[in-house]
Amino acid sequence: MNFDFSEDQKFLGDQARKYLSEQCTTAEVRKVLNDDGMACHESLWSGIAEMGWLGTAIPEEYGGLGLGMLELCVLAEEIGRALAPVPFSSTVYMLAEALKLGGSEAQKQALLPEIAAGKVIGAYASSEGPGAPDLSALKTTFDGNKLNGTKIPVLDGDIATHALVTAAENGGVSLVLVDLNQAGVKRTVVKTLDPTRSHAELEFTDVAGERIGEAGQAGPLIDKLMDRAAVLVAFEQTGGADRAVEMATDYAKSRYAFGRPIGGYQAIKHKLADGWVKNQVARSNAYYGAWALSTDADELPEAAAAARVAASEAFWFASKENIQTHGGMGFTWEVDCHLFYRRAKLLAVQVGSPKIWKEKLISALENKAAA
Amino acid sequence: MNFDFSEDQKFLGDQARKYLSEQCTTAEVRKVLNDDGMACHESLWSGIAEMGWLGTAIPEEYGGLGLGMLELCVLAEEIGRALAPVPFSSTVYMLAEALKLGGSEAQKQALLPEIAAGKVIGAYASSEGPGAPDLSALKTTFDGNKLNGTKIPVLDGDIATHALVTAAENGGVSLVLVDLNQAGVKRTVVKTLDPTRSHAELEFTDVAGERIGEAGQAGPLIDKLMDRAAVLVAFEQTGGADRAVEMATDYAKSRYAFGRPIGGYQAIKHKLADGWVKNQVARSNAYYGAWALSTDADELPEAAAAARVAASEAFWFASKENIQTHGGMGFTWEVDCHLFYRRAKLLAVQVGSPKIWKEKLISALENKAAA
Amino acid sequence: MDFNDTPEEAAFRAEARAFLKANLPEKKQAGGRERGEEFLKRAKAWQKTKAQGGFAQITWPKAVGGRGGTPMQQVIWNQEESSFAAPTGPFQIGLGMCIPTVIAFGSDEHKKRYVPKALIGEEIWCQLFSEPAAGSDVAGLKTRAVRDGDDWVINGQKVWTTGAQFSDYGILLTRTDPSVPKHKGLTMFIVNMKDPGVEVRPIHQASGGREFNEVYFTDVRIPDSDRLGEVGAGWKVALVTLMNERLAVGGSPGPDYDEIMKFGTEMGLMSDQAFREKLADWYIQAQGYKLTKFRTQTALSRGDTPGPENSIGKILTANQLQDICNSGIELQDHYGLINDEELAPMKAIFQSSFMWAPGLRIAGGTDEILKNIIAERVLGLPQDVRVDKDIAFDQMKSG
Amino acid sequence: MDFNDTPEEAAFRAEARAFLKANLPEKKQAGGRERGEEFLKRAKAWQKTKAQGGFAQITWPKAVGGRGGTPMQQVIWNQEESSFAAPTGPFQIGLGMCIPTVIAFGSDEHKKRYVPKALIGEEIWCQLFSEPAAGSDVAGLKTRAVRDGDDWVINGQKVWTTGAQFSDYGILLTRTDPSVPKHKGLTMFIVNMKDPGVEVRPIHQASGGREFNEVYFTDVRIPDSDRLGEVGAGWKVALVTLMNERLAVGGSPGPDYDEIMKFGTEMGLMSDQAFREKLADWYIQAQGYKLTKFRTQTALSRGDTPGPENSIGKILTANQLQDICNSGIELQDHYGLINDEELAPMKAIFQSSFMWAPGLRIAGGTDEILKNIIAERVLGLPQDVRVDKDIAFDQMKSG
Repeated sequence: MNFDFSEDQKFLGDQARKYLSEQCTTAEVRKVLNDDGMACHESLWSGIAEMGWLGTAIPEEYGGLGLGMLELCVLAEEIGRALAPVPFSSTVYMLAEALKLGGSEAQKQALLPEIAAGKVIGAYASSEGPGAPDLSALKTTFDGNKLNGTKIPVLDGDIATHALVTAAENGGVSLVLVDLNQAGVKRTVVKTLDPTRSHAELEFTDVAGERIGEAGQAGPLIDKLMDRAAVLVAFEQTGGADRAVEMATDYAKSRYAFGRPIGGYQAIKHKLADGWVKNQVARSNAYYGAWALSTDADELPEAAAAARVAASEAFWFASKENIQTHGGMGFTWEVDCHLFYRRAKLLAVQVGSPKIWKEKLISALENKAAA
Repeated sequence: MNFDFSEDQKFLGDQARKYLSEQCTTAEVRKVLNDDGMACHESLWSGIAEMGWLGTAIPEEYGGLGLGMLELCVLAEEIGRALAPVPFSSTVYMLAEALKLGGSEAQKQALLPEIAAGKVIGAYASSEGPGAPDLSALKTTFDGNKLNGTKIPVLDGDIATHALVTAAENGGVSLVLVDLNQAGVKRTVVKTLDPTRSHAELEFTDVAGERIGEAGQAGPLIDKLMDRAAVLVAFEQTGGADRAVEMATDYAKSRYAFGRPIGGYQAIKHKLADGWVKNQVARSNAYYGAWALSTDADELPEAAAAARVAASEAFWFASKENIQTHGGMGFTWEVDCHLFYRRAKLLAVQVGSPKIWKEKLISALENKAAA
Repeated sequence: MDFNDTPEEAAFRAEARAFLKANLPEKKQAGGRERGEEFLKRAKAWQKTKAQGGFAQITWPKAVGGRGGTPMQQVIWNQEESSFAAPTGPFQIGLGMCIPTVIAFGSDEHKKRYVPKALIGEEIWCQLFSEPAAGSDVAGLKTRAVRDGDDWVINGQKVWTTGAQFSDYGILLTRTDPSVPKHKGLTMFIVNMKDPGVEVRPIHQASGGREFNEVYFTDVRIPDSDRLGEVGAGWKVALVTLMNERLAVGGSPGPDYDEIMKFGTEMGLMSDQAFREKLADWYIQAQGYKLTKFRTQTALSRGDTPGPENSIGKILTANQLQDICNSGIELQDHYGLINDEELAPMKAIFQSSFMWAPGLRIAGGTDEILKNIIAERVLGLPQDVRVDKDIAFDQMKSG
Repeated sequence: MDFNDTPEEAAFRAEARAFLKANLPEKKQAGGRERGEEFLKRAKAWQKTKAQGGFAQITWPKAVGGRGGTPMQQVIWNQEESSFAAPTGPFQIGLGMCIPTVIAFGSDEHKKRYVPKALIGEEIWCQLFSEPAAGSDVAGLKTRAVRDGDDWVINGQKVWTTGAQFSDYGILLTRTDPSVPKHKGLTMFIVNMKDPGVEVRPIHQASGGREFNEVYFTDVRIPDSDRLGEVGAGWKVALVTLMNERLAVGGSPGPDYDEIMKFGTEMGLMSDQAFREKLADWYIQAQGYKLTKFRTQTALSRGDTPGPENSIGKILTANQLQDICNSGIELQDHYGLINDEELAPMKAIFQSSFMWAPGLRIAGGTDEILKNIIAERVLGLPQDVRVDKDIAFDQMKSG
């Protein structure tokens, strides 16, 4: 048994952390936060493309590095830790992985090399309003050629070149690949709790698209895509949660009250210990998800769901108690606490809320018990 | 507005506390705990009868004191605080109140004076196995004359003279009053988590009984009886919870570790503060329940449910953290912590678990919103 | 135990309601926080009307302009006033905290000069205690006051000052002697907020808003006659202010169980047992808060003084607010991230309060400080070890 | 990242399994805790077989009777042994905690005399540290050892001693000098549990059982040659024992998510969304514990030494056990109170563990102490203020 990443994978993570700690300081993240016209950090995005991260898990024949999903997990953790304001998840976890899972040879050849080169930005467009989208009753429709409907919110929808759109077709659901640079696509930027990652409403009027997978039968493909994305997002959350606990810990060591560092009071000590414990639970579940993801194990559904829920809980706790530990300072715009609080919420809902994933987890366990 | 008990009611409570602190020390409670042959504390029971508490809320024309439900709430708190090992709730909250709510004049005349005099002990027999009994599908049956079936567990079932038994009749539920001193009644003592209050299995074979209320239509009567009992039990729980927090607080002041009282460490301080806060939430909700009970207000269902759930949560937290605060000492038989831990669990399930009451609460709020 | 007014209370309530009806429009809907010049003007006008009608500061003695009424009358007034669109915000700190301190420690001249104008809303007050390095540990403040002839010269910085931007006066806690232990070297002053050297800057909060302020003092001169209490007795004076603050904290300016129940009903969540059980928990907490306040009011009406028990309010409400907002957002799934009144359900009430909630857990005493207060002052548990107890302020470690 | 054995590990596993199969019956069902003479005899026999087969204490050097194997081999052995009905309980404390301390601090004579007999199960050891007034604060112990010629005379009382009733020897932490600060006046001894003056009394626990003991020492004489480590260096010796204890804590001797899921399925609760969501939380915690152990084992297999991180195990499992038992009972409603294996669902597993769980939150370090360990030793936060730091033990307040 070896329940850890390899030395090479850890080295990749260390390099990524070093790179991001220089190129993606919170000052850089704040540029996107403060500038409504800035939907993502373009030079960071270019840098990430140059580092080859976008093609990490894309096979070499499609222009990628041909590494595995474990390497992608390692990078996801660093992306999350750095609060990187780039469309990495939309492009890599969603678009590239969907193509790898269900794309035709032509689709792969057309897009995967472009993704690896940083020329294509993806978006996953499923939500149509408050509540988890019901894939069996979507209002957006596809008729084999034309897509019609409205998706809101779409993460990175205002800067993506291509979107994966869930749509009703033949009484089922199809996953439709759409080039967003065409007439009939209307994009409207949407204001969210985390302005460091842009969101848009996308309206489609008779827009051309092509399916990934079969007409009206994309359900299992979407489930698998979401399971895989859940693990990767869990690594982003784990990275963010770790850093929030570290940030709170550092502050608690240096901030004095009543003549002592506040980190010497048990109320703060135990709060931070609780955060650390939650982060370990998240990390261990994420590792299991990574194993299931990388080996395409039958356990992926429950492993992904557990990773997702544990990581959402950990980042939520860490980010809110980081503010609390900072006291009044933590509630100012200038101190970075709120960046984590905002991102924690984004990541908790971006591929479905923890509530949805708890249900998926129990369903998976029931299926297993029945098998 | 006057959201408190009156001076007279408080005086009654003070007198009861004084009496019980002398007559119902934990040494007395332990007599029942340690002696399997002792189902309740008989001399305490006689004393309570002599004090007139059993007839507190029984009208004078039936031999009671003719006081109100608020006075009974005050006494319930003291009974709970003292962990009194007597069939007070079964006799007073269940049997006497059922007779008051739905008994015929003959039934009231026959039993209420006997209850007030301490000559009759009641029991409420509804559970038939694991899980909340489904009143629409009881296995115990009544045909207008004869009762058949098995109830388990029945609190005070081994010492009661009379039981209220829920039974199926005409496709509905009836509430049947049974004299337990007759052939066809088999009692078997059942071992439970709280040996200071005895439980039995009751088997009925062609046993004579008479209804309280209409045949097959006792549902609303039972609901109301339970709502009223829930408030009274909530007062018992609040009393127990308060004493558990006090006990932990006292210990934390006197127990030293690392040269200081353990109550000086924030982990303990904040735990006890949390307990105190939960107890206030429980007390305030219990008071509201008392008001609704005493005025027979429309708000009784939600007030009773909220009181019940809050008090169950408070006593659970207080009793388990009382052990924790005592450390190893708290886990010994000789220290009283476990008496509270046991009683907390009994009271949490005796008139239906908190889960059932949460559902009742929300249903009541929905009904109110729909009205 | 009843929720009805006594005949006297009912008479007072009728009188209050009639007065309110005659002078204020009824509240249409719970709106956002109002701000701006126009609002301030309305607020001042209403305070004047209220004072002239004898309804400002009902429990204060008549001698200082109050009504000499009972605490229950104040409660009744507050209940009635809250159902009208009454612009009261700008006066809460001044009349609730500052002026009671002036009354307790000020000279006759102070009382004559400041109390009436505050009462009729002509002058607004703010409280200047917190500093960047002195939050929970208020007495660790560094703003210096140095004696210079008949004046004191003030230099330093205060923070989280509500209403500083429109205040005329403030009560200012300063350090006059750094060579003694921290609580012993403090002195309280009345400061004119319009004096040269006083600069108010809004704080950009994590929530994006700018409701609070920093206040900088640069060589501000305060005459010794505007001192409150003895030199070095500032902490004793501040405790009176803070005790009055405790009465003010609590209450949840955001969605509670009824809002999320309404939302859940709209979203078709009422068939979800998990949602129902959470709803039950929230209801019980909300009732716990509301009903505990009724118990406190009952005690006040009997003449009890408000004690440290009142810390319970904010502990109960701030965490619940954060939890409800978080759930309200997550139940909307990805859509819940949208923070736009036009798009998000219920005018984005969950999203906007989500960004406020962390501040509420800190303002007016953090969760941790409030639990300490309950543990020490209600339960009688030992104080935390105070390593700075007998150490001169300027010898103290401060990170 | 994989869950497969390396070829070497697979070979060792096969060897272990073959040995176990040849020597032990397979486990039928998780039973209660076995006790009594008969069990002890079987346990001793199995330990002997195991030692002779080279499987006792796999990571110990061959020189002291171990196998000189890897930590991963020990993990594999434990996994395999746990699927057989192996009676290992009585040796865990001796071989896991006491003998490693003897090896680290004992003389050559000690090692020759005690280690082999412990290893082959002939002699059982217990650990005598905790006292009624010294629980979390172990170093606050009062049991006195007074020098008398070549002997030390022991008087005092220990508590919560597992296995004292059937132990042959114990390691005993005593106070030899009360005039110095508490950590500095301690000395460790080997004590013969059969010596006159040693009296073992079972503790009647809150759960009703009597598994732990008090041990009274009345004028017990221990030769100075049975001292472990220097006089006054007992705390240093004890830390080695306690570090080994940390490896042993954790693990939940009671129902976990799978038992309550099975129960919920039988009870028809799987359609209840509230139950489903709680189940998800329990599963995630249980996985968190199990998988974190895998991570630790992976680190151990690389030669890392176990650190304070291991405190996480008991924090995760003890509270979850209490929560699951409570839920398991409440889901049975009133019937859940029945604590009778014949009547209650799943042989009353929820009820019996309900009474155990509070003890698990205390034994081997309370929740509070473990969180302090994580905060101080993992996160590097400051220690609690130690008011007793430089105070002579006999001058210390102790309530």
